[in-house]
Amino acid sequence: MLSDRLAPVFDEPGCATNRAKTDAQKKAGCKPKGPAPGAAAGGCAFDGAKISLQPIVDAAHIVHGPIACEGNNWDNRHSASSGSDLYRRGLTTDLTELDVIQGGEKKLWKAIRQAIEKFDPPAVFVYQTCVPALTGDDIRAVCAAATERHGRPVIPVEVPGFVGSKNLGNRLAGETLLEHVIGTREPETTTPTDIALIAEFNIVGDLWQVMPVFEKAGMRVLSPITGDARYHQVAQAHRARASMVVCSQAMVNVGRKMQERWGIPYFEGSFNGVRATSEALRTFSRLLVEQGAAPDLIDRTEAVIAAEEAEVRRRFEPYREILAGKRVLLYTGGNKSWAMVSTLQDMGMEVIGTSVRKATDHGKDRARDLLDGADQKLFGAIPNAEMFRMLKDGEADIMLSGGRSQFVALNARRPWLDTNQERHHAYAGYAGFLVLAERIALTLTAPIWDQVNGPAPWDAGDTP
Amino acid sequence: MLSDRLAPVFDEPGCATNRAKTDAQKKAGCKPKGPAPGAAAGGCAFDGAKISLQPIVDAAHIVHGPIACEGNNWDNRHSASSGSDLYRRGLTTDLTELDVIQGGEKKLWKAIRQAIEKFDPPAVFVYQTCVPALTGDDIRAVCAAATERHGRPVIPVEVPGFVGSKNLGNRLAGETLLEHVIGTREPETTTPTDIALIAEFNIVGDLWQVMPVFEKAGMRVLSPITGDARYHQVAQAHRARASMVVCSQAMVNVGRKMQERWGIPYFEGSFNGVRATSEALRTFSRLLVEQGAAPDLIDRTEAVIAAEEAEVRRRFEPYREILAGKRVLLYTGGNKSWAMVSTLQDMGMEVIGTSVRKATDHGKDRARDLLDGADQKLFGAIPNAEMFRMLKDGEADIMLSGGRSQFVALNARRPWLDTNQERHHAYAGYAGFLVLAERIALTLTAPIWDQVNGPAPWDAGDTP
Amino acid sequence: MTQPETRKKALTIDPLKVSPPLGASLALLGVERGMPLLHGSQGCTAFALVLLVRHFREAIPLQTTALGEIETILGGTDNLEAAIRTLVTKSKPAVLGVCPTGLTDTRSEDMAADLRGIADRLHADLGEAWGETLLVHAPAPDFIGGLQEGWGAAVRGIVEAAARPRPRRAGHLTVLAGAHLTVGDLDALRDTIEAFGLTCTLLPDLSGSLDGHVPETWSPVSLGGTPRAALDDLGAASAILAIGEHMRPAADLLAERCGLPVTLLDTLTGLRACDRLTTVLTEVSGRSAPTAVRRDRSRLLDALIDSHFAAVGQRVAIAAEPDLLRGMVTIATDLGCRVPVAVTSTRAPGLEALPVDRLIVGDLDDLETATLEAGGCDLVIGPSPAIRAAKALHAPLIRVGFPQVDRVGSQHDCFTGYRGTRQVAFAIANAIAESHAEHHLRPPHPSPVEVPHDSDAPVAAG
Amino acid sequence: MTQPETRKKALTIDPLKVSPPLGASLALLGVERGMPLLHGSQGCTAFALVLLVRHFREAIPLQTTALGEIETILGGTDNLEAAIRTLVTKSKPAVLGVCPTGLTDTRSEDMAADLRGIADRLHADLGEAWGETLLVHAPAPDFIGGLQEGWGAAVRGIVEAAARPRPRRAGHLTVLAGAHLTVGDLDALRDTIEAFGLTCTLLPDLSGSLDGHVPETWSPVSLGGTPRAALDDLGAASAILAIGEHMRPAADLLAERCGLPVTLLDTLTGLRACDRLTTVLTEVSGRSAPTAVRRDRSRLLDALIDSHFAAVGQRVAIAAEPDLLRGMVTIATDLGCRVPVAVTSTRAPGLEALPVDRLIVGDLDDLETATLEAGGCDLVIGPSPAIRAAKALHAPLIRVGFPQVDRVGSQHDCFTGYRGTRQVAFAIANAIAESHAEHHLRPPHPSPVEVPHDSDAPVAAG
Repeated sequence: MLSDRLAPVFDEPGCATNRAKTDAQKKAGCKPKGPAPGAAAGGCAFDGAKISLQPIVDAAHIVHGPIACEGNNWDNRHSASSGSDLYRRGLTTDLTELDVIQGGEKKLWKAIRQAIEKFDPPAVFVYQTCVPALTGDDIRAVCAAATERHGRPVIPVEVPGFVGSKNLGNRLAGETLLEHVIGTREPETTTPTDIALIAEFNIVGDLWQVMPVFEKAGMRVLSPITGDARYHQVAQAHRARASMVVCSQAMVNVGRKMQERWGIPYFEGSFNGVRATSEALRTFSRLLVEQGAAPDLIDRTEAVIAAEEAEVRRRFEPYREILAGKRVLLYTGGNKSWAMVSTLQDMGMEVIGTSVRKATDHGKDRARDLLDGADQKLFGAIPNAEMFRMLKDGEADIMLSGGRSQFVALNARRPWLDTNQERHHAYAGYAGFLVLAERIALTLTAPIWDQVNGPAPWDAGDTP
Repeated sequence: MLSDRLAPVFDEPGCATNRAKTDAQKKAGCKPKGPAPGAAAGGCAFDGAKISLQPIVDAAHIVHGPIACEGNNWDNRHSASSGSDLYRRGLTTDLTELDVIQGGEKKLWKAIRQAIEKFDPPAVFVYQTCVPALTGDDIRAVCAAATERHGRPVIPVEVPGFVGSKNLGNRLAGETLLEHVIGTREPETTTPTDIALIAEFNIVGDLWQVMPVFEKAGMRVLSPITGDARYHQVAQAHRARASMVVCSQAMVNVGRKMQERWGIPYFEGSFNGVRATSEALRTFSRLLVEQGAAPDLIDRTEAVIAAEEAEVRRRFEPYREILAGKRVLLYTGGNKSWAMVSTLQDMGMEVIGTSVRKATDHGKDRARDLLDGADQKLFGAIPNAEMFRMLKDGEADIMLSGGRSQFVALNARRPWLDTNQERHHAYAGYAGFLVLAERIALTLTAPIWDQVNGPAPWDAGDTP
Repeated sequence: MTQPETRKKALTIDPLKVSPPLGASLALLGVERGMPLLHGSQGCTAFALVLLVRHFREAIPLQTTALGEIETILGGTDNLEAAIRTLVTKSKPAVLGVCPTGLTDTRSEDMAADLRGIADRLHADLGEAWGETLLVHAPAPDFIGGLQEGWGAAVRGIVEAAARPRPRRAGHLTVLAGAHLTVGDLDALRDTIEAFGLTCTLLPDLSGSLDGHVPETWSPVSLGGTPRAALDDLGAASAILAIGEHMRPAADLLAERCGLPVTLLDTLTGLRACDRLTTVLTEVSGRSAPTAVRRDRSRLLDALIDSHFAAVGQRVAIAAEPDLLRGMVTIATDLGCRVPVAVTSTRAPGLEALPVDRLIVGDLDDLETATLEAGGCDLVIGPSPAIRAAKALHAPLIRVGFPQVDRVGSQHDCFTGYRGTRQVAFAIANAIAESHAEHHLRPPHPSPVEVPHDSDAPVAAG
Repeated sequence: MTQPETRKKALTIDPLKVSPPLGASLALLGVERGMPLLHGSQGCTAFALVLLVRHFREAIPLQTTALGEIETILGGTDNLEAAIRTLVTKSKPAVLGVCPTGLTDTRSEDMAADLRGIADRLHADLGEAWGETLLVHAPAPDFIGGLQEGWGAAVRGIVEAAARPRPRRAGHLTVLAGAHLTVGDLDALRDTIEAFGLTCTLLPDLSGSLDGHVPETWSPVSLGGTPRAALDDLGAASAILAIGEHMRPAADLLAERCGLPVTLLDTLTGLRACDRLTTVLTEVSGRSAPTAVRRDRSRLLDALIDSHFAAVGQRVAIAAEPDLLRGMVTIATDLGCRVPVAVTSTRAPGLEALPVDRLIVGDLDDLETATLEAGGCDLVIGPSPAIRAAKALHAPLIRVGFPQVDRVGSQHDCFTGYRGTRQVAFAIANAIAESHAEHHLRPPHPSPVEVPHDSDAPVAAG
């Protein structure tokens, strides 16, 4: 029964939401209270799991369900690949009424075979969705048999949307990796500076902006989980010497359990901005040295940090004046809630508020500190109408958020920049800081804002 | 004085128009009577010369004149190149009022230098146009000096538009080649089957459709004049063993003078259609053997002809039924006037008339023979209104002509196919026969003709 | 006659289809102050929402009943009622459309009965506060068809909920507009109708709601679209004009309810289809076609002639939902192109009459592989994701249909009517010509090595 | 302020310019039953004719005085008279426009005097047979400027020949339309003017003559265009609206002749330009802007927002004649693009105000080389021959201006007015996005070698 496997996930001790609870609350698990019908937004557990696993670029990702689950959804993420683009194909069993009546296991079995014949992937992920979960398709059994038959991992990801939120799906994906993938393969070689990056999904190439810096410092990303990953890289993650959980709520269970099982120390960090990036590098170097890496790693890392920060300062100059004092409304989630605040402040901008809806307690604290303890600048969910008013009234010069809230800003005719997964530019690390500064500067100074906010001829007053 | 150099050209003995004249007429030269102001069509001498020489793909072609001569005109020909595309660049001195007042020689001198510095061409052709001819720029002197200075041929082409027709320009281009180019370079190697093709301009790749056939028969095109030619290939034309003048009026002087000077036999022929192509191959093989090539060339050529003709017959089958009995109005010039007639008849089509405006006497005779002596099917210039009427009345199923008359057919809502230089398909040789058949079939059967000729809803009668 | 094939394969690769409830939602967004409510888990709404946003680049009001595990197992009626209550009281939509999803369909809930019960209870409970909200049931199962089927079901649902017998209204048309019509198409259709001195109600009318205009206020429901009042008067017309085979169920129901004659035009692309529209409008209006329409027809004739040169004999592979496919096949073949492969989303009536070599009910991988099998093509016509097939086939892509996520302004494309047909004819000819221009004036095989210009070359003696 | 540079070079490489007499001819083709006559050698006409045909794909009436060597030396007046006589008697044009060429300019013939003499003689000689032909002198020397200068000269010539004081006519505009307006632009402009309840005379009006319609008969002169009768009534308007700086001479002359106020709008591309037009039309009509215009403006705002995402910070190199350049630079920079290089055909008033890094009076080779020097660009905007520069710069090309010889239907492009500005904004954003899509989701440098999947790989012990 699915719920049996869900309970431990809800009980995640690494979860900040959970840690803050009374025992009674804990008993109920850290499952947030159900979303309100008619007033909800956000994806489902399947959505979260797919986001987390799909960046494994050489695997086949088969969605077992009706057309809605993949037809409305395939190739809509901006995870980037340096090789295979199999992960971008939309693979689904596209269940029909007949499949529902007769059961979809046989169709799934054939679909797996077809995917393997056509693409010869190193592994197949099979996503269970609501309808076949309801009708009782046993995808665990199908996947086990297919693994046997095809001589490669065929991995069930049991995430029907109805079991919960996108965030839950992230964690279920993590559980899936822990159960089926991580530790199933040994690396060809290991080094004392091998690391794993958890929940860094290489959105439009974020990962590629930090990779060169790790290389300069002498660290090797043994296992990206899962951005631009090959399946075998995830499978060998257990040989990393330290790991970082990049998006704090997503897949924190992976970091914690890798520590439990293989003694790999982990920390929560971010590549958002210069300060966070330097901090992440420092923490890694410290942990690696603690794990036995040569102690000069720390000095090498500091040297890299110093050089990179100096370079950023130099190249930031052209943007300084444009950005200075500009007011930002930040509406994002996870540890971007605080990391972006520090980033924007480093750019000389004023953050008038940040949403901490999806942030951990730790994250909220950091955001509060950055905003001089001004609790009124920490928002939960802002209703669209209120957000529209804030922007229309000019309380902010620009909003940074995800695609869903963009039209609030745009309809209020205020500059907006995508900082979530649909953006077209990578903002990670030192290089990304400069890209972000450039994009903000370009957006703020685009002449269209004057134009769209100017009066229409019929509003100018001097015409009939 | 320019006219001094023009007289011999007007007196071309190879010119059919001329041969038919009385002595008195001959005295006036073969210059056609001047075009009628307000009722003329066609290009000027500069136009004709440029058409003839521009296909030399690796040369720089500089037009010395005001913007009209090149700005309205560059890269408007469909001569194809297998290499350099320098010939497609629009190079001009773009004379201003000041240049006209001060004289343009110095500007031309600089322009030549710039062209050589930028493109490093093996040769430069400089075209004299009306305005600098009128103001007296001495391009001969400039070119001679530039040849000296730059160590490569800089060749004056004295063809101000006012000296006459496009056809005259073709011949002046031929004279230029005879005076400055042909015979100035020896080939690396020669063979007894080296040939020259004169006035074949490789329109959309015509040449490439016949080259493989020559190769199969064991003949080598030593010198294409000038389609897809490199300058050095034209310069070594005097070592050809036989030549063919492909477009009978254009550059017949080149064939004749090459015969005079170097004893190279020539003939007038065509690659339009199967019969003409086979005839050209036969003539070449006969001439080459007469010039000393191994006698088995004739048998080899016959074998190639037999094989190619059989292949054409086989591949023509799909079009036979579509084309059978369709009536064509042919409005073209040169030896296409007759060669196309035979081609279309070979396709099973009925030629209801052909324009012999620009044909030689010989060509007119051939056309008359092909049309069973029906003189009424040999047209001169047809006024547009009359042509429109013929087509509108359905006297022809399709018109084949050049771009200028296309709108007569199209406005009459009749199928039309471009058979002149602006076409997008090559119709030469055996391969071209099949391409032409395909294009005619596709054009005739395009559903739009039914549509554009159908009644509008308001003409259907049953609506108000 | 080409019978549609369904490829025997368990694995769909790169679906052409989107889900019918997405189509139903979109239709509901074409009604003023409309609000679609997807009855399913949150993801059903989230995926549809994201895709609609990526295509239209507009705010998309779309809600969910947010079914969890318990409701999924025990039944979701309570969630449905709660959602409707919340929306009616908070957002006050003029039309609230309930779209079941695969999840609720699978449980075989008797949604229609549930909805009646909910409406009764809420009416009683809320009284005046219920307002003018029209509750619409838009049953479009996830399992049958795609966007156009869902759209058709939603429009039928609106007719079911709103249409009542009304006195005929001369000179007015009720137009049931299919999912294959863009905002640009709808603008053009309305202009044409008005050029004949007629007025019309478009249902749905995305040209007022998802046309990309910048509103002055924030709205939780759709802005623009078919006015609420017009829904009560769907029967107050002189005739019904339905565009697209998939509008037939809605048109038939409306005709039955209101006793109006129906004209159904399956496409508005291509000269003949435009002529049919002209004939219908001439008949309904009793007026001869106005000068502007005649001029546009004459310009189209010229465009067909100009375009056929590049198009005749070229091979065009097309992927689109059935009614859009019909229009695209029509114009491509009118221009003399051949369609070696057409891929569509479902078996729909009349498809077998399309002049294509192969018609496959399948996915975008079928488009690619079947066209490769058939020897390739010169042009692909399809939605944005067909770019992969186009690249594999080394052919340009003309984007039509849904979704178009990699460009802006697609909703303003107009490929119907005399003008729109002209535009698509030009687009086809230009795409083919531009693609072939790469090879124009270049040899058919690798070029011979250039002989370099060298000044030491032997020069003739004399 | 960017001062236009003229590159010091004797050799023009790939001209952007065409000849002014070609422009003059084209303007004359925008008059009903117009007939341009180029006074020069046959080639002058042949080249212009071929290029016009390749661009418009329509029959182009264009004649020549066919000067030979003797006439060139001794003077071509006899040929001119013979040509006019032939044309007036045979083709009976409503407007016969005489365009001198470089050849006749160089001889400094006093064309104006010659023409007066010829007209007098022929009038006397032909009497009634002269008919209604209006003889126009369109002096546009080959040596100064390009198409738009010739066009402007021809329109001024028409005004000179035809305009007389007339009673004002309320609610009517005389619109002097610049050479940068396409058929699509003219259609849109007329629609907008009429939306305000005004009527207008467009001079010239290519939208009636070179719009691509299929005529029922063959005509030796232009079909459609500004009606002959309207030329007599150019002054019977409430105001003159001139579009394009190059229409100023014609507008000033017309204003002087007829005492009408002139509004000159140098471009109709870009929100501000469209707003100016709206303001003018509001003033002239005394009416507030109609709903459709307001809607189009709102849609444009949305389009600007949607398009700026892909456009901000991108680099656009532009080659166009001055007034077209102005519009293209305006919309590109409005969207946040940078224009590292703009190339134009002549020094025209006001160009120094354009927000570009470099403005070169030059050719398409300047476009390519100067843009390369400046570090390349993301998009090229220019006429068809700019494709070479675009390819060299690895950038897409948006085709505008003249000539566009490699596509059909270019005359129906509309890049002016609220709608047209929307279209060009979308075109810019989409061209850039499509070009960048090649690299989207791909690493910035060569990809690491794929580790192949092999079943023999070491597997973890536990």
